[in-house]
Amino acid sequence: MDYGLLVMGAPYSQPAPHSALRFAHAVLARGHRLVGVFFYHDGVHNASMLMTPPQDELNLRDAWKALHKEHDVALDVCIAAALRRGVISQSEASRHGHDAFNLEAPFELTGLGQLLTLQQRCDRLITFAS
Amino acid sequence: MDYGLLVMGAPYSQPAPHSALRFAHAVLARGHRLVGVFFYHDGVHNASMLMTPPQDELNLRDAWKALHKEHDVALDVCIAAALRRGVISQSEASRHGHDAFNLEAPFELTGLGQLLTLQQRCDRLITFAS
Amino acid sequence: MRESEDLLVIIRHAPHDSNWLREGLDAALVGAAFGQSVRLLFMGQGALALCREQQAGAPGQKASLPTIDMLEMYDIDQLNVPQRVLDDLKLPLEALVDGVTPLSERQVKALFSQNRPILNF
Amino acid sequence: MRESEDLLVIIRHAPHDSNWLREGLDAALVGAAFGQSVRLLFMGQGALALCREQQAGAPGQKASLPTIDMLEMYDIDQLNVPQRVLDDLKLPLEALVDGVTPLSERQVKALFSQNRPILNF
Amino acid sequence: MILHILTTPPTSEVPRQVEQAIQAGDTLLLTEAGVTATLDPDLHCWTQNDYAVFLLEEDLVARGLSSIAATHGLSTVDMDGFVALTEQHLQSVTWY
Amino acid sequence: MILHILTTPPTSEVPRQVEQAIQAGDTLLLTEAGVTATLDPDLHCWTQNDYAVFLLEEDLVARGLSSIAATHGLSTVDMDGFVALTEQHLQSVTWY
Repeated sequence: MDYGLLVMGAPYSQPAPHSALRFAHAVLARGHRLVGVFFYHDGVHNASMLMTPPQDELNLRDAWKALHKEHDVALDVCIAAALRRGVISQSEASRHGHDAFNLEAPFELTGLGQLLTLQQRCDRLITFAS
Repeated sequence: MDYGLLVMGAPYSQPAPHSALRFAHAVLARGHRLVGVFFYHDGVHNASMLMTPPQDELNLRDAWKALHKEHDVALDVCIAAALRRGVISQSEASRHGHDAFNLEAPFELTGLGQLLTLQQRCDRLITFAS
Repeated sequence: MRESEDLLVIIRHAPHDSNWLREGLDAALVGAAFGQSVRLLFMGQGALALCREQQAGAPGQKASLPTIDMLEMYDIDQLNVPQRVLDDLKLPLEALVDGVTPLSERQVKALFSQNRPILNF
Repeated sequence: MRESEDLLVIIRHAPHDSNWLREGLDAALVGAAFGQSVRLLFMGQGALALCREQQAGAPGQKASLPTIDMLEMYDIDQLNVPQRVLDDLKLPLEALVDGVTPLSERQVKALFSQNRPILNF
Repeated sequence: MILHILTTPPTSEVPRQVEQAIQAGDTLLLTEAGVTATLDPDLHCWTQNDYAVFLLEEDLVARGLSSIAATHGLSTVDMDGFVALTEQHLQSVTWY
Repeated sequence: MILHILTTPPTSEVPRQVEQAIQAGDTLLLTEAGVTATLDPDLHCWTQNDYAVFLLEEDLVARGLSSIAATHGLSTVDMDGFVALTEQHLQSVTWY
């Protein structure tokens, strides 16, 4: 089956992304396709390049990135939710006069419509929140 | 009296920093001194330079910065809480191999000991959380 | 892809307490803009989003009532709230905006259909 | 500056559900490292931090039990939990780590003194 | 005397924690989502006589609940009054 | 049939919302903080017969509650079983 995930919790502060990552691997292990992960609400923090957990802890962003690399999973981040929370790509940063940015490929800033598209095109959309 | 504030919520996602900012102005209006604000837990996001709310909304970081400028309020951010959440100064960023950073003066990354010092030296420590 | 009924968006968070309410309403509006028929169900604290006298909040917190008022322009005219939620919160229907339909327990359960896409905020 | 009793750190969040537990324990440890006498009170879901069989969580979630075990090294030997919390949660004392002292309602209230610095997590 | 600041609604588990901590002579200030206690005059905090209870007016207005608070005759303070309460109490605890 | 995924403890207001939505034939999966329902075998979800209830084993183990779940004879699924449940249900709703 085709699966999509909606992730709405921040790494380390909320269990949602950790559960979602575990679920993602189980979905793939059962032979399904994981089409994409949509990050909304506080979930946008999963995309931050500046996330710097202690060395003995998993870097969640790197874990999502590996999932993209190995299984071609799209990593879409809601642009409106991300910008107000300080998660921003290079092009948006320069558009808004910031010198720095903290989101880059394979994460992509997209509109909320992408979530509805993911829900429509997947057989299953599973939400991980808070 | 000397006041200190402990802020443990993220802007836009949680009401705590908005309430804290309102309270801070009321403290000053009543003739008290606001010694410092300590940002802990998700409150560290208040310090992000990359926060980009819609133009018709207040930028919380700029509001804290103005409070520092006008009333000499120290803005201390717990370093351990900040780093795992992707809020990082230039010197810490280069130490951890990041090309970018999103925290700069007047916000300062400090240890948690600073919170206990603030609690000890102020007549009142008021917490705004979640 | 599967045959689907209208999109059910559930709102369970009150104004000003978080960004859940606003981001939930945004999802409903985008669904409508994408041509989906959207039905809104307000549960728990979410029913407070319908209070007609609510205002803007602390500095930096925008009012959400204008968004509620805007829903009709997007053809989202199904604002449902379980009667039990109004009873639990002791929230009088007169305190809410116009056009809210209270639902019986049976009607609430009927909204949860496996063929209906659901987003829960 | 005011004369103060020992620092009361209240823990109200369970392991793995957030970073509140860890960041609350960190505050207790730093207080102790600063020479303050620290007393820990576990309320609500926070009592689950004391479960002796807990493990590490999902990828990226560290176990917090090692920190609980470390408290004694910092002379934090007052691990208090209201008896009422254990009753509410139906959490048997045998399921908890050693050294936990259940408190009566009166004992809990007595901890809240205006001269005691308090941090509530 | 301690000032207890409660920021969560009556349906959350947090008010139960406050009940365990609050003592005669303390003060309870309801802020943020805590002001929704306004809707139910039968709640323990309104029927007891051990401690004073106030609602933060700004948060009440933001949530559209001030006329209901007035109908029920509940006491409010504005942000200036919140600061005054912190002046009067050596210690405060925020419950969230 | 819908798979309801509940992530909050019995003391939160969210299980009450689930009760309003869940129907005979649905399935309830308790994950994250939701697994603390293990402690109280008198909860409605354990005493009703309208829908099946499972606990996510990984979250139970993480919180040190698996021996209590075993004592109470409660059903668990592992992460693979969680995926299997989503295969069997066209629709899922996460309550948080």
